[in-house]
Amino acid sequence: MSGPVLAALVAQAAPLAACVVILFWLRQRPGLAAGLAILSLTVTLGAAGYLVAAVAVPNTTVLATANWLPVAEGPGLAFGVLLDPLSTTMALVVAAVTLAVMVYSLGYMAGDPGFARYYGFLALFAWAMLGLVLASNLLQTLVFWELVGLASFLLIGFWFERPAPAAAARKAFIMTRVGDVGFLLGVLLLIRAAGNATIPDLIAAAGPGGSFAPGFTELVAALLLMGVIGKSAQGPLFTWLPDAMEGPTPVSALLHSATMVAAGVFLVARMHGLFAAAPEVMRFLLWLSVITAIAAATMAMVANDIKRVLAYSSISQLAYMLMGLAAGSVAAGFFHLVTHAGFKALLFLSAGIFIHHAHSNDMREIAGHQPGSQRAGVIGLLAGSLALAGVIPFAGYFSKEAVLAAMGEHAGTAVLALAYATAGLTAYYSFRMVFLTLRGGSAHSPAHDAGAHASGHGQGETAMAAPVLVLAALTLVLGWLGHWFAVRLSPGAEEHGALAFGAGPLTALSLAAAGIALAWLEYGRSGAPRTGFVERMPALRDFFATNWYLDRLYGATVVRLANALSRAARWNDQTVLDGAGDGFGAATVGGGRLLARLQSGYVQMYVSVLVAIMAALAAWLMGGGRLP
Amino acid sequence: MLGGARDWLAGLGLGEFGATVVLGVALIMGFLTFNVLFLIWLERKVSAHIQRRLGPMEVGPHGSLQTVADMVKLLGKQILTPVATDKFVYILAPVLVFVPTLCLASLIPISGAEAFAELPYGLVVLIALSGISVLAIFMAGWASNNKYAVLGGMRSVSQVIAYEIPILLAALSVVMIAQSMNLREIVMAQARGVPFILLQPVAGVLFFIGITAETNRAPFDIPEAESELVGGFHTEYSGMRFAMFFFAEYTNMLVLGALGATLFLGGWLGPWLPGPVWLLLKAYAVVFVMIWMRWTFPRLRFDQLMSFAWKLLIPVALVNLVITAFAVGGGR
Amino acid sequence: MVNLPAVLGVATALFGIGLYGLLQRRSLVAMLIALELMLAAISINVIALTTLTGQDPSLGQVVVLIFVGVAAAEVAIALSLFVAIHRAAHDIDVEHLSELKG
Amino acid sequence: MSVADGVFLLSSAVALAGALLAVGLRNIFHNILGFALAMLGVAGIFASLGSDFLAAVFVLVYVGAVAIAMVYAVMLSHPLDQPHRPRSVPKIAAAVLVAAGVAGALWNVLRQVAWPVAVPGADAGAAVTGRRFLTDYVLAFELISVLLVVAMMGAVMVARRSRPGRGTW
Amino acid sequence: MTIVRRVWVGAKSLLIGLGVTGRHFFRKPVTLQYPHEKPDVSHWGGPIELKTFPETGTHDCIACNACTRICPSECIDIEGKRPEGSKKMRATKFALDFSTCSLCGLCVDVCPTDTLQYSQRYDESMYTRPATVNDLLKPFGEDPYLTGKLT
Repeated sequence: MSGPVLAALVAQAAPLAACVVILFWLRQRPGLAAGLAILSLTVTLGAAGYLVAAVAVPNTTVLATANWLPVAEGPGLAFGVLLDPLSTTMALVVAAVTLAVMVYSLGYMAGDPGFARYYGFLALFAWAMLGLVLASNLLQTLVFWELVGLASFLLIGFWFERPAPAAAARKAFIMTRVGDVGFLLGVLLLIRAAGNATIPDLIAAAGPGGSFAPGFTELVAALLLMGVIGKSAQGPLFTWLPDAMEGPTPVSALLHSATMVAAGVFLVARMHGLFAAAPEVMRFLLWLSVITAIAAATMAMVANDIKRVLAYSSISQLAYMLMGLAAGSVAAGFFHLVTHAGFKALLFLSAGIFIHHAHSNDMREIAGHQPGSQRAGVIGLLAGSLALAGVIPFAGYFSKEAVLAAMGEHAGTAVLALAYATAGLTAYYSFRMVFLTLRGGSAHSPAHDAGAHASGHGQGETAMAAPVLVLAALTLVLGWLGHWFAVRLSPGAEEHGALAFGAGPLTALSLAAAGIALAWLEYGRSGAPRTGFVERMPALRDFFATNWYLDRLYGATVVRLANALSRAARWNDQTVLDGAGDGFGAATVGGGRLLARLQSGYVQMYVSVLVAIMAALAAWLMGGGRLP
Repeated sequence: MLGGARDWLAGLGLGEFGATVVLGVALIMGFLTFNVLFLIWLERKVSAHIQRRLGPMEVGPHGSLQTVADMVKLLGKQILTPVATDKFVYILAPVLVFVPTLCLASLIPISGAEAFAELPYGLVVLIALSGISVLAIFMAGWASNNKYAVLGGMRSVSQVIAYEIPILLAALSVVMIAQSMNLREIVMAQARGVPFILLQPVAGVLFFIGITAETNRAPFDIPEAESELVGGFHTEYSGMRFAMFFFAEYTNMLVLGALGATLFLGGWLGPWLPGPVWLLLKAYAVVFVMIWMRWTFPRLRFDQLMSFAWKLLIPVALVNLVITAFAVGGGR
Repeated sequence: MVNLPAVLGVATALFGIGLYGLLQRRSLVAMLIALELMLAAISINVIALTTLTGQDPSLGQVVVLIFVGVAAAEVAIALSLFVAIHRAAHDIDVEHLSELKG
Repeated sequence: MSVADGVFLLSSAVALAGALLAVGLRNIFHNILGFALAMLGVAGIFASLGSDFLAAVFVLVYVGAVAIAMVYAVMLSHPLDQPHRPRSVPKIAAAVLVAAGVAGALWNVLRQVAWPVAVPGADAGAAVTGRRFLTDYVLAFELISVLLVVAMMGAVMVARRSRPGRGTW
Repeated sequence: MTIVRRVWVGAKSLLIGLGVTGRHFFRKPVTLQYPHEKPDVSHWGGPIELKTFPETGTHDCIACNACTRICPSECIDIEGKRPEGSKKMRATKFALDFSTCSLCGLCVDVCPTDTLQYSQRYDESMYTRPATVNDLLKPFGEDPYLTGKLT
């Protein structure tokens, strides 16, 4: 077993072991549980770092498999690890974010009665996610995909004794399941067509000169895309994500920055060869993601719950990643995934600091609790928002530019315009959030929290501040790695110029600046109205605030449809079937009364008749009789 | 000498096969009778010494003939059959308790060349047969038509079922190492290496606990817990029928002790002395420890007994089995 | 003596006895016993037909071991059902358990 | 007559006698004892056919476990103190008729088939069987293990007394 | 982890228990094989008896009845006779009822001639009620004072 394979196994085994040990034996020992979980993730992080270094050369791929289900014809299903720059980088990101969240949770979740269980679930989640990332086989991916779904269900519904998180967990689970049906079908079709599901084989089969018919590739790509849409909260299936904010804030940071929702994006990147062979699907994805991006941005503009703002921005940013991928650039999309992982985790974690401090998710209430006293939170929120808005030295700028540049080369004008508009809106809502949170008046007296919370927090705050500061520093660093990604992920190398200034970056930057300025005017400056232009238009505000009426739409359409169907069925029942039935029934009743005497309820009589008839039949057949 | 006896028997018109069978049964029965007398004496002596008494001293040197006297007393007692019993089952039960034990005794290899019956899957057969006596014990309890007896029988059944599993799993880990279910080959495997108790200490302990429970010995003597159940399943039995239960219990101790010696202590292997002697010495050592335990520990409560088996022994046995499997598999 | 017709005959007789029990007994447990007898008869046939006809004997062993596993599962479920039925209806006589008659 | 023949004759007699006791006696406990006897006989038949391992497994499973489980079920569900209801003659007649008919038909079929006759080979042994289980029949093997686990949990779930005011869990 | 500790502690305590009984097994039994060996009872005060003085070769009971008077159980019955030519009485009967005697020893303390002492007999047995009354003079036979052998 070569070094990288061993490292990959270690990276997966550590969190699994931690999870099992914690959930079975350490439920009553929170300190030990947290320590073990953090230790395991440290091991994983080390292993992932080694992997990145070991597989750093472009175009290296390590594929190690063991036979799993031998199939009579064809090579059968093998499972194992597939290591290339994409998966190893993703593994590193997952490990890093999970570790940051675990350290952060030491403070955030301190004293929670389910503390050990929480860490067990986090470890489970990390294992599932790593398994997904490193899987060599699409069926294996699917298995871990569902495990990720399970772990996120457990984490979102962590406070299951309250109705809202429980409902949110169910919603997340069921909505992602809708997409997974398509995914499962796609995988099954692929296995049937290709005889196995090893990813490189599938891509080879789908690519030019492969064995798949073009129509088949498109069908499979569309089916797989359904899973992606569900998991990455795109298109019509995103309403679960804002609701999923009912989970603990660190969980939101974990799920919605780098891991669970990014799984869909990762899948597209992983199977990019297959998707690229289905241009129609890619065009659909491009449009879908652009619309999702702008829709989510508008929704973020009117939300008052800080976590919902971040949730909508996650949807919007995920759409950006998919745009990059749909435009054909793995490097751009994946680069954005990595930077987004950093700054979105940062944003969630700093938001968590404020929430922990103010005991409220509402930005206006947070503003009343002296948010300025939370140094780490302020730094994190500012750095994260700058990155989200795409301001120049921060990570978000570079990756967003890479995406936009990729789109500039491959997409139409209308799409590009929408994407740029989204960039402006992003800047606006992110700074709306910053100003609403940090520059609120003093709705509450500051004395309230100084006494009430100072006692309980103390030591936990170091644990919460440390990851925030590390991530904030990272947002400054990550952006400069664009070249690295470009070289390793898109060896075609046409994106090398994407980092240069051109008309595109200037437009984006100026749009971002305009968005920030607008936010300043409406929320930031002293004496600002603190209501946005959208909020002054009630119809539009309601439209945005209710997810573009999507939940209502589901209610209306699904319920209407069901009602209409049942009305039709009733008519059918009462007139057609009953009419026939009554006549038929009357005739049957008489006969039935006679036959009912056979149905005595005595099992043994049934058995005798059954066996006797079988014996008679067998005798007849053996005697040369033939069935009619 | 044995050969001569067999030839003589064969000459009486029994044929080779018949002569072997007759001789084997006679030998085993004779030896087991002696063994029961000896074990009862040993139990009384050991218990006495643990309590710093002397035990029986009068009949024979150091009371060695005391149990013979007791046996004669039991033989002379009236055999009662309570009125409302299920007569056939009631009479059959003591016999059926005893017969499987007898079969078990014949399966254990007593030296490198000899066993009364040798089967390729001796271990499985042994464990399978020991399950029959459970049914017999329950028959005794049920046929007595006495609530204490039924309770004792039920308890015995649940206990033996629960403790058979760790026994089986412990034996299986030995089988894995020895790569055979034949008892002789298991011993031969120990001759090539070390006694398996050194390789499988956990399995050894589990096996020992299991056979202690299987023979209904303290601290697992729930089925006949006299302080709560009068006499348990043999409450209604008297005289020679009662003696049969006694007989079976002590024979079972020796046989399972010998099985433990075979599986874990190297069976007949040993320097200087002949094989059968070594086997007996080891078996009696195991039995001695069982007696020692009986006079040391108080009886468990029934729920403790069951949770001990299901929640501790079986998981430990399973883990041990898995580890053994990996060790054996990894060594190849 | 151990030849194919003899073994098959014994198995058939066993099967017939089991079938009779299944049809005649009222107690659910007794019916289960009868069912197990029939299953044992089938096992005998399988073994006989693999060993005495020159097939691979291990094939028959595999099949019968699978039977044993299925039978064990069946017994566990059936017996627990009987206990549950007894709890609900205070009776496990099939002739009394005929509430679903048409 | 070889030893195997003797074993076969004896075992067959035991099996059939046990089966008759198992279905013929009226006391359910006696039925179970008869069943155990029949299974011992079946194990003997296996042994005479050369499948020693299977014989041991049959004794282990049927006598050591199934019969005991039946005893448990009887203790938990049978009112043993109630008098037997009188037997219904038409039912017995019908059962005899059907059983005899089916057995006769089966025998007729089995008799007519021209089975290839071969000398029984050596016992395949547990090692070969085990290897086949883990290679050719691994799926069946896994399914059986899953089935047993599920059956065990199902049995617990079905038989446990649900406490009032609680769900099934 | 508690389960591991519980198992460890439990196993250890079982071993300690075995150790205790094991040690006892090898100690000398405290049982005495009674009919074959007699216990040492030199420290033990049994029922009273009359002392034999070496210089006279007989007891020195003067039938003063001090013991009869002090006896809480009233189990002593003494008769005496004055020998010819002597001032002191000599006992002719010293009946002690074992069934009522409580071995209190007051008679020993009160005896003016110190002729009463504890005996070391412990395996007395009797089969009838009258047999419980014993004349302590019986072992002495003829009284030398009364027969005039001594004065």
